[in-house]
Amino acid sequence: MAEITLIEAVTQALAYEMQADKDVVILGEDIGVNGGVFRATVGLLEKFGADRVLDTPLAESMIAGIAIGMAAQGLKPVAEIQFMGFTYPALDQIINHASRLRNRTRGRLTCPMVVRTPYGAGIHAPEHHSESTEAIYAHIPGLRVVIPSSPARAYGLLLAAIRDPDPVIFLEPSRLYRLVKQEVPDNGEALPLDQCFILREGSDITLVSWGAMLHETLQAAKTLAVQGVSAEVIDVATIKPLDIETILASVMKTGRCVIIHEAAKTGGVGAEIAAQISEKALLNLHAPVLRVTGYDTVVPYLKLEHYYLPNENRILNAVQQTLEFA
Amino acid sequence: MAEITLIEAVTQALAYEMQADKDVVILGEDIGVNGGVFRATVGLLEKFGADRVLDTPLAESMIAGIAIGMAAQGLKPVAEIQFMGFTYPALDQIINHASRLRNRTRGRLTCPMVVRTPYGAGIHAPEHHSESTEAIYAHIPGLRVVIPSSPARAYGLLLAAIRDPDPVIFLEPSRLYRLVKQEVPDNGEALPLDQCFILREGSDITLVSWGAMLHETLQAAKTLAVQGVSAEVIDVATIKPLDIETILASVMKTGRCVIIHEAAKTGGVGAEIAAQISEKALLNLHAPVLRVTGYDTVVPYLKLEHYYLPNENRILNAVQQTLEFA
Amino acid sequence: MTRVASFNIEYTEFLDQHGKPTQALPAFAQDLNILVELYRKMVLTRVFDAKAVALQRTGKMGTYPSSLGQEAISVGIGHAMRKEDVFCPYYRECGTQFQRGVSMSEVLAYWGGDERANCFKENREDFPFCVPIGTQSLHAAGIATAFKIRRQPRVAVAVCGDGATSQGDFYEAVNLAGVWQLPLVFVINNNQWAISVPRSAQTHCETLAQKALAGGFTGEQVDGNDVIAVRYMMEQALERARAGGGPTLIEAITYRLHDHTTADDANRYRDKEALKKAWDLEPIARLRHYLLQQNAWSEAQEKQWQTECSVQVEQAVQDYVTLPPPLPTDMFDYLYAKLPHDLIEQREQAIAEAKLGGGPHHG
Amino acid sequence: MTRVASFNIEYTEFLDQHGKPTQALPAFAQDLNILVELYRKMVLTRVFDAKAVALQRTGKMGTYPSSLGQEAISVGIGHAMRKEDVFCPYYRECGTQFQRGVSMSEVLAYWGGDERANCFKENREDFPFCVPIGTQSLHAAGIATAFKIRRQPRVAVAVCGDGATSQGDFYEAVNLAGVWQLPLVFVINNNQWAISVPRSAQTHCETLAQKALAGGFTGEQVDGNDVIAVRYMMEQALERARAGGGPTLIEAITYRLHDHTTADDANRYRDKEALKKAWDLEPIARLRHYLLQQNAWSEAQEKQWQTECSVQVEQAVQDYVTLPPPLPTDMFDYLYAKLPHDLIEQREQAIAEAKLGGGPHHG
Ligand SMILES: Cc1ncc(C[n+]2csc(CCOP(=O)(O)OP(=O)(O)O)c2C)c(N)n1
Ligand SMILES: Cc1ncc(C[n+]2csc(CCOP(=O)(O)OP(=O)(O)O)c2C)c(N)n1
Ligand SMILES: [Mg+2]
Ligand SMILES: [Mg+2]
Repeated sequence: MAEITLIEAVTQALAYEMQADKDVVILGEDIGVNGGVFRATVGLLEKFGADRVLDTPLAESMIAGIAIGMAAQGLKPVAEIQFMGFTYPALDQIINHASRLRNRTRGRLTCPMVVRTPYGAGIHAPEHHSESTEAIYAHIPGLRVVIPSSPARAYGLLLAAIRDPDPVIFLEPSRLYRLVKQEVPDNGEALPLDQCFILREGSDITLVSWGAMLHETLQAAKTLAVQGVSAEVIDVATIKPLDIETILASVMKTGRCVIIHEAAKTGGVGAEIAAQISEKALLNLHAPVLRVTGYDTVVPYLKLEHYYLPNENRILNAVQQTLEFA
Repeated sequence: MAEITLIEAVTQALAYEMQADKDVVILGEDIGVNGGVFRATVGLLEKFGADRVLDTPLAESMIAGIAIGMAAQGLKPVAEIQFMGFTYPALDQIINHASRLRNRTRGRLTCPMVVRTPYGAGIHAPEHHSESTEAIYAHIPGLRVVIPSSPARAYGLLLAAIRDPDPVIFLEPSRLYRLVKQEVPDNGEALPLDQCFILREGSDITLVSWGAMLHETLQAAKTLAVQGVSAEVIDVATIKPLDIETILASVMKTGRCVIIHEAAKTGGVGAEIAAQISEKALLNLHAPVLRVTGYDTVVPYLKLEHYYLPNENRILNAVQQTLEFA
Repeated sequence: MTRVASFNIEYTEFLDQHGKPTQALPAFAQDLNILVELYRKMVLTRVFDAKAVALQRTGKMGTYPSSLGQEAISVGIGHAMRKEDVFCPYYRECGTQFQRGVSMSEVLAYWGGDERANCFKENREDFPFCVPIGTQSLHAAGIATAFKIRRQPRVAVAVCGDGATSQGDFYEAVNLAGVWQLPLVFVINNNQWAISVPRSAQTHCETLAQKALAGGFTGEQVDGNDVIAVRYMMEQALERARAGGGPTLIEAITYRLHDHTTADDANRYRDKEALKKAWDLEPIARLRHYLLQQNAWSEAQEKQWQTECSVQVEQAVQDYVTLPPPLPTDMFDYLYAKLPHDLIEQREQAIAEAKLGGGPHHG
Repeated sequence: MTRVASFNIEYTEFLDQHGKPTQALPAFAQDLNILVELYRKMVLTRVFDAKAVALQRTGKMGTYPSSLGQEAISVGIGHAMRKEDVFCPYYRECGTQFQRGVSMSEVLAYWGGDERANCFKENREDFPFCVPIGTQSLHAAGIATAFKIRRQPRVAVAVCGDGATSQGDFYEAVNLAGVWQLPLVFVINNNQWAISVPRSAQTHCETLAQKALAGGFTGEQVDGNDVIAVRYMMEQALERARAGGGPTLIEAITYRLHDHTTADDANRYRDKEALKKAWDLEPIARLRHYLLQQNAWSEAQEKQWQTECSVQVEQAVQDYVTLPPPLPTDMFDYLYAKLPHDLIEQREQAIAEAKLGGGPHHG
């Protein structure tokens, strides 16, 4: 079997599910003829036709809004927003409607839609192409928020997202799109939407991360191993609902935890995880839970981008601080 | 001096600053002839004329977007959005532009605007009129987010917000609009935009809250006093930037903390505060920091609203749990 | 300079304010039974409306937006639509909903603050009332997209107010409906006000119908106080859409005779004279005049129908007030298809709280 | 049916594709010096543009959106505007910016990923390039509102692409400009594409100019490859706005001769024939033909100007590449007027990190 990239795994999942379920329809800007600006939907127009691969006009609120109407009619729309920084015009439709339709109608109308969008910095793109504001979505009741960090998880989680009967925000770390390759059998097997993945077992400290930062986090874990520190690495993957049990079990074991995310620190998802750990495992903590995150600044243009993004070094520093605590 | 309500204090601050600074212009839906659906701008059209009190068409992205243009020209627009649930169409302009204009132009263009909006539940209003999604705004670098909880603080903080050279989101707890009265001298004195207020000193536990929930929090503190528990009550007031020092100082003293907010728990501002306390005062904590919050559900329609909102009882339970810990 | 495009906006009316035909009535309106039916539905809507306002005033219901004076629009729409079409209202269209299987007690329960009301027992596909102004236009466009993809001969109908035409979402829906030639009819209830903001302060357009030109399709103006005109133009638009002819936008001109909602006081901003003049144009009297002239209706029938309406409405009120309260757990149980594990504890807490008698009422 | 409103859209062109006048030229264009000036500016823009693409291709700059073929629009706008007017571009208008005090090296630095570029040294009020499509329309409307409130005889100009006309923000700005009669000129660079989406898939409108009808004001079409037409119509619109006559929308019809940006490959979706035809219409050749016919320009002058342009552009490249790198602390120091206390620690951390050599490049 050929190894594929994360973005190819996205395409593979879309193709699989469109084949399996004729109600799956994809829509977005430049996703048809052009195959998507990142090529996530390449070949799908040819395979499934213009009725199921909809090149839309340029309007994100529209994309989200019609996906809601389509979903209410029993279709399973998978909308692509070109970059996370362009999801904000769709926030009103997502917050006020997509997340509430089932609850508002006590189950009469439902909203099985997916919003896919590339997210995160590090690809030297123009302004607004480097956002990681997943915390906004993770705060909205009624949504699921899912972030894959490998080709296999992209495939399995996207299948699960499409099949899920409720709206899912699916954030694809653009920095990982072509970074690693992996064999991903096209077997239609979904991964659970409410579980963390333990990527590496360890006993001295728990490193919790998601998305592209897992790349640096795993590197740090390797470096730590050389230094004799055994780090457990958890890929949160689904940040809403949060599988705090898996994280807690690990922290109970290690007594130490560093959370790593690319988003701004204040009000990031790391805060929620840290708060829950501190609430539920206070007496097990040998050191405060530290967060290694993007700064509370606007993501800078590309010349300063690498100063913004957390790197292995910052992670190692935090780990050391944690290990040396009192 | 007559006692005034919180909403009258808002009007008083607007009138004061419009008188003092001819660059202050207010805009929004129904704020002119009608004086605002909550009557916050009553009399201002008559006093300052239609050039400075702009009844806009019905479009929130437009309101935010033109405020940015006006602010860049040196005006100080104070925009009213009718309810927080209707701020979402403005989020794109606020996140992608208002918060970034200064940074993007390295100070050449600035954005001294205020977005005022009533927020929170408990007034038996229709759907979308009961939101408290302040966490979304508090996560956005470049913004300030301010929430008054008394007439005097509404007056002083709104003056500060208008005078601030950067964009401020000013959230007015609609449940408090007419709940209490207070003497508020119209002396043009602003309050600091980056400080918590200690509303009640205490030594056994720190209760941290903001907005309308301070009403229940203060009641709980009174009840606790009768039971012999001395609670310190902090009004965070400005949730971004967060004055964590004041909170930490209190928790270092009391060793126990409960955070109370109306918003959904997951990813609420309480998570950030709890995370920081646990990070910076771990060894001072006698018990985990607990959060008493709205549920992670959509705010229900009015028939179930009172089940959603935290009440004194929930606060007292959490306090007791904290006091009894280990 | 070369002229590259030209557009016209037409206005249609059949009955003038005195109930006199201004032109030959359309085919359906030759059948006086149908006109009587439309008349009855308008009266029923008005009787219901008055009761709903009264319920709010006496503390038995939450904020309510009256549709007083705008009955021809909601009734005309409902009468023209087919069962299999899908309706996306804003919040002044109970006159449409009553014809589409939504019960009066459901409408009351909605404004009473009960989500269960939106789980319409007899209508499974229509959207419920929509509070965020303009947003429903896009839902209707999505529904119409589904019809188109599935080659179903069905039409989506989106109604909004004059104020809503200023929203980006409204326009995005109009533009999409045009370019995808969606089976979608937009209706604008131009009642001259968006709360306190008059139509003239909302847009500089000569007509709201011309908003359709920004989507590249036909916009029509009708007398929104003439149920015959509304019914006629709706049917034209629905059948064109059903046949694959694309969208239409209908601006129905009327007047909001009540306050914006029960939370509003229009005396602050509305001219008394204008209101008086608007009453002369309202839709029910003119159709009654016509029907009386045609001997299709009588004072006796009027009295009897008023009574019947009151009885129906009273029954609905009874159903509404005797509805057992919703459960606090409902806020968890319909949020997702299956309760996620992170909500289990919160749900338990809500149950425990409720046993303690629920929270005290706030504020 | 009564006709209640009628609208026409006109199209204006002065020079055809061969550089032949199709009607008497407007007054300003009688002065051949002005036409030479416009010509030179278009050539300069194109030379700059080619260099910018080359810089990206050689890894010296980030993604760049070429304005190849669209120089008449940006140059015509810049030439018609007054210094005191305010410009809100999207990202294909360096031809305007160069006339308004923005330097070439600033434009390069912007696409090189350096916010300092937006702190235009010689222009204090114009907005920088705007990436979120359509949003700048509202900033321009706000600026125009400020002008109106302060009774200043100034005009705001907002440019956007054909794709941008599908965005709600664009429409909200159009509607507001109409109802408040703002001193605001909208220009649409209709280059037939929004990345891969053709104009025909963006809207069903016969013209984009008619989008103005949804705001109740005039929309004009011009040949966007004819700098005389663009310049003429801009001046008309600007002076009407300046005199209190309200907004105008100008659709300038042109063609995107390059890929969308350097990150795009138009071969995936663009027909080769259409591209070839579009090259026949491009703006620079036709004006050169006219000037040569009028003996206002010569091959020698052409050669010399090309050289001069290259020199200017090379100088700008030098300025760009020799610019010292921005400081990591910059991301903190311009976020607020005064650094809030909660950022002090983070800023210290960034300094410490930078001393360690900054982070490695990612991905
Ligand atoms: C997005 C949004 N903004 C503001 C409001 C508050 N609001 C409720 S109704 C209304 C006016 C609506 O006017 P119009 O569209 O003309 O409908 P009408 O009520 O007159 O029938 C406003 C501003 C809202 N519901 N949604
Ligand atoms: C809100 C938003 N959505 C999507 C994008 C991605 N994007 C960048 S340019 C572009 C097409 C713009 O087309 P048009 O308005 O015609 O301008 P052109 O580039 O053709 O000059 C798109 C979709 C964006 N920048 N902003
Ligand atoms: Mg109205
Ligand atoms: Mg274009």
